[in-house]
Amino acid sequence: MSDPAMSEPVLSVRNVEKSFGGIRAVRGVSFDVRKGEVLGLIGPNGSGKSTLFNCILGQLPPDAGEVSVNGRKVSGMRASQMNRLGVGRTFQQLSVFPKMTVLDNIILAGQEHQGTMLSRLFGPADAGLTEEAERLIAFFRLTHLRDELAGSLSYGQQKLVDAAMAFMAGPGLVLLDEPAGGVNLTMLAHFKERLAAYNVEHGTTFVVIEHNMEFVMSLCTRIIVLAEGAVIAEGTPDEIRSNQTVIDAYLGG
Amino acid sequence: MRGLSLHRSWRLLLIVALLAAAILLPLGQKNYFIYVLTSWLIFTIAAMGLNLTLGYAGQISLAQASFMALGAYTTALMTLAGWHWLVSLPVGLTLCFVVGLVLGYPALRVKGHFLAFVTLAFNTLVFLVLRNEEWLTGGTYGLSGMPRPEFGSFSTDKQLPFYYFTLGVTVLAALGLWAIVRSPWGRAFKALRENPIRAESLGVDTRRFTLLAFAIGSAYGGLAGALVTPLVQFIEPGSFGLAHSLRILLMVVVGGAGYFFGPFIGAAVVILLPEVLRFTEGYYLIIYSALVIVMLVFVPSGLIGIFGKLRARFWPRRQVRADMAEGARLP
Amino acid sequence: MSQFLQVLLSGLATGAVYALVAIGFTLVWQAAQTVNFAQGEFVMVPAFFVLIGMHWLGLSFWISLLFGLVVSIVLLGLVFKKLIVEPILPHGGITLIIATMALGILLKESAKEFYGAEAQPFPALFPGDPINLFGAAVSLRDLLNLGISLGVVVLLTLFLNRTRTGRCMQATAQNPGVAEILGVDVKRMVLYTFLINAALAALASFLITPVYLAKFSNGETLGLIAFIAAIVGGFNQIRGALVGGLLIGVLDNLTATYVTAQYRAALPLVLLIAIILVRPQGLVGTSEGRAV
Amino acid sequence: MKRHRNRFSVDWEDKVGRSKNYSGLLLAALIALPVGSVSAQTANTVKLGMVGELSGAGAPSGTNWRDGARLAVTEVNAAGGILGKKVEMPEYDTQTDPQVSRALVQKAIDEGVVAIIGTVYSGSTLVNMLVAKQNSIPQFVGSEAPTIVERGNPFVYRTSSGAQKGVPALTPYFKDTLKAKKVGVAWVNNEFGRGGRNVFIAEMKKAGIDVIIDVPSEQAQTDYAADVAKLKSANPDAVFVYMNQEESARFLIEAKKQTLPMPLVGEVTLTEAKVIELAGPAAEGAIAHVGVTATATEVPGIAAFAKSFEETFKRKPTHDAIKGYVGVWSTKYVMDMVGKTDGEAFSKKMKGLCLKVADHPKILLDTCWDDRGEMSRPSFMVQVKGGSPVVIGAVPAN
Repeated sequence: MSDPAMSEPVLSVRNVEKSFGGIRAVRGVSFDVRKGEVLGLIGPNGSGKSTLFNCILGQLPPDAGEVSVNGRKVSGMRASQMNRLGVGRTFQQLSVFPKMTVLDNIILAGQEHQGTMLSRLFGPADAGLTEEAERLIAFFRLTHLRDELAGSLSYGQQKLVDAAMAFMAGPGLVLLDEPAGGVNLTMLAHFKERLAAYNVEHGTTFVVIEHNMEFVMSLCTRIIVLAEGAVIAEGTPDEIRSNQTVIDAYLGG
Repeated sequence: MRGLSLHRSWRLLLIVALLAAAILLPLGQKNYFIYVLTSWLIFTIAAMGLNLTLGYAGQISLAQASFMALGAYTTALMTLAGWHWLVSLPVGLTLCFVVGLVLGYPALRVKGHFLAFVTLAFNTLVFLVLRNEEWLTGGTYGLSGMPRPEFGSFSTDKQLPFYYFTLGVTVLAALGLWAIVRSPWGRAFKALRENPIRAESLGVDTRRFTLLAFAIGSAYGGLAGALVTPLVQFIEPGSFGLAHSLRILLMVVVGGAGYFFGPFIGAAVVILLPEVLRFTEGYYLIIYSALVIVMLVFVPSGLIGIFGKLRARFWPRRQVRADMAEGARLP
Repeated sequence: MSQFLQVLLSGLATGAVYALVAIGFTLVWQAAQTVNFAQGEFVMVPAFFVLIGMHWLGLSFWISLLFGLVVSIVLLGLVFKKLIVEPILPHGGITLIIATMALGILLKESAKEFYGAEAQPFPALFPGDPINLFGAAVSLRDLLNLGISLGVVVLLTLFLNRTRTGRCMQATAQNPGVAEILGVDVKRMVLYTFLINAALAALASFLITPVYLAKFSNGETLGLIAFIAAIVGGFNQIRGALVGGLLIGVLDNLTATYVTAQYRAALPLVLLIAIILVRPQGLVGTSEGRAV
Repeated sequence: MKRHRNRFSVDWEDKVGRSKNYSGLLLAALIALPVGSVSAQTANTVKLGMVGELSGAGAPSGTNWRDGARLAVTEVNAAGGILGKKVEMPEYDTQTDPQVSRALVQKAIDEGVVAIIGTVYSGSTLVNMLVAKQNSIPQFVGSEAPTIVERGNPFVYRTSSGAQKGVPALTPYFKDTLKAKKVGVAWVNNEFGRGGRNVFIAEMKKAGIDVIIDVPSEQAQTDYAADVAKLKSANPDAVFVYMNQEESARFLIEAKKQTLPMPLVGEVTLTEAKVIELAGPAAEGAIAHVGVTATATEVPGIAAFAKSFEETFKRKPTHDAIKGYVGVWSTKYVMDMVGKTDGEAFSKKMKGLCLKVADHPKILLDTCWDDRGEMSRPSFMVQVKGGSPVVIGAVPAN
């Protein structure tokens, strides 16, 4: 892992404000994420982390402030453009293509980064991605399921496929939206271990939004805590664990 | 691996056998039979296009007959003006492609039944224009006397040569569609159908693929129309009304939406069923629609789906390979 | 002026019937996400039930009406929901759309096979004698059609807002999950909407058939127009269906009179496309709810 | 790489594979079909192919046409058949689809019919008559669009006068009886309505009568308020109404409601029994020119036909029923005269043929065909009085 302090920020959030009606969901949040970091974004229900997450994804235009990825403003950008900019993401709900095979799911996740529209029509059926996809499938230990329809997999396996798709295009930044939700404990340990390994092998930056404290604490290198739309704490997992403001926010909120 | 390639060669053999059957079948048959076979092929092409739009890309369209109309009228007007069919074809296809793109725009905003009604409205609008703009389309009397194409010494004037001509076009159209659905485009279309939001987040430009699904599907409709003109040698607006769009939709659904060979089977059933049920006299439409409802209740994936179910029951899809199942299997 | 008034009033009377059919659409959509492409046939068929009652069973006209209403509610409400909607809805919306299209063909062809292809006269519920209203001829029938449609909207709105069952139905329409938790019998509420839809279709059938005549193909345009009315007005509002129905009825007549008769059928379609693209929630609809 | 692609395409290939067995089944069905459908064309029967609109929008016309033809076949068989052989009449439903009708005429000919009885809708006839012509098979049609006999097809014959004959028969009525100076026309916008409307407008021009308002309406239209309101405010001396049955009835109902004051004059349909039944009192006073009408009961053949039709089918015959009836009987008479079922000979015989009721009673009225297949015979002016059509004048054959 490279030294986070040395490189340019991959993701930069500057004074982001967002209100719905009279409610200020996000109040002037700023932070940077550097290459290779695994940043956790946590907070009690209604703390504004989902709103902020959507601002980062370019889905919600902030009222003020801006979000940039690799120096480019993301507000109003379409999801496919974000993806081509090198941003992968996973979804809170199951988000695979159920009637396509696991291999097809993974190849799809990479094919739009290969060649042009025309070359994708006339070129090879797999856009030359089969081997790469198989490597990724093997990395998540799904090889035995390669030719199964994704919809026939278990919940946890589908979560792995979802994550593998997010990684397929070799993104610099991956946004994980509640990856631990609904996954059983054994699978979760495997999932966490694989994510951490991927981060180490490829130096990919992660931003994780998650409720499961243990998952966040053990996966992330840095954690930002939101409450009532503002950052109330920031630091390593150990620092956050002992932060009185955070404890109050969770117990009081 | 060995088993799979064995499957492949079997399939190839079957395709060749079917093609041979398609070539030999009409020999020595009467004109009506050949005519039915020809219209089966033509409707198969139209249904293939809708299968791309609906079956692969998940966008419902009730306007396929109106694209047949665009293709048919373009071909009719141009061949009547003395152009060769081969010249009129690209004009008709381009027109359908472009109009299909335009019709795709509403699909960017609305889905499902809303889209169904927009396309249905479009179909009816096309019908009204064809009927009312007499100076161009001949109005309710339609256009007649269109010549059948000649290719050197190969004249399609007789029923049998025209059938072979249509068969050739169908095979080319099927190959074209096969190339599309097995390419990364095909994967993107399926992704659009299965989960458009996820597809978009993986870099698939879903807007572009939605429009393309309509445009390509419409061009296939236009191709079918371009064949109707020389087959019937008479076209009028009523032949491209809403009922025909519904008929093509039923072909896709009955055959099996999203299956490559679905349209072939669906078109065969929709065209041949009246023949098979003829002994029931006036009741065949009743029986037919009841059968469709029953099928949708029990096998919504169409007739191919029935076969799939039977196959899964008697011949399991794939044995679990012990070597792979070990080790990586997660609890 | 009298021509304008004539066309306007006739349009309102016709539109009122569209509205009745459109309300049924709206209810079923809200409760079960079901768009019934056979809705037009649902309006065509009840008149034939009445004719069966009169001609085959030898019942008097008013008893036959009651017979027609009951049979409609059972077949087009209960049986439709249990035998078609319930098993097919899990397969997805498009599948259900196609199934209801097939149902439309089934009803249409059955009416034709069992009752003949020719139009049949249908006794009038109300006298059709014209009344002169500022130079426009209006029949009592027109006024009653209009009055009944308005009455149905008022009654339905009262029912949905003021009674316990009505509020349970609304809760079901808005969020079946929450309604279930709150102890609402969701299945029963959904069934009620199907029964109400069938009753409304039967009512519309009885009102229009004296003029439209009983014919197997009557549903073809009616279902489409009613759906357009529902969308134009707003799919998640009962009063939206009313506004849409009246608007289409009036605009259709105005177009035919003052703009073009050849393209009169085009106007509702163009209106539909425009509304869907510009204001999918409809003219009086709100953007919340499940319609969009 | 290649290996992977093989494996990758498994899912899709599966689908390809699944279709196979079904294709096989269908293939078997396809092969079996024509074999099954070639039924015994024994030497003892003559087959006539009834191709008609038994379903779809044209079903009201087509089913009447068929029933008229069925009645005629029963009678013909009772009278010894055609050329002494029993008549069979297989029926083919076009679903009111011209393309299907074309295929079915082909099919009927493949199955050995010696004449085609049908179709009624002009749109269909225009397409399928090409097939009958190619095969030299005589064809009696119920269509009235002018273009049908203008295409130089020697095998197509009408069973009623075309619009270009029937509508002009009305001109003296407008000009001399009604003494109209300005008229209106309300017509249904399909190939039937447009044909009649075009002839009417041309005729009025010739007669020096102004057509001041021209109102097209949709097939299956239900609300005629706008149509009638437009006619009312234009206030012509008379209105020519050219629509199908239910449309005519709905129009009459609305016309009565808005008290349209001028005479409403139609061709054939407007005073048909069905229209009167549907429109009720609103049909009172409507006038029409009728080629041959089931209500012209002073003609003995027509009275007998109407009676046995009602006995057989429990309803009143329509104009289309008479046409189907005449079509079958004409076929019998002409074939018996020719002495064989040959189409070319039939066609030669039909040119300028006149059949007199005295010799051929079931032709109902003295009838002639010209060399294009157009027919002419005496006709009537009819008005609805007291709930039933009454003949108010006879029009000689033109």
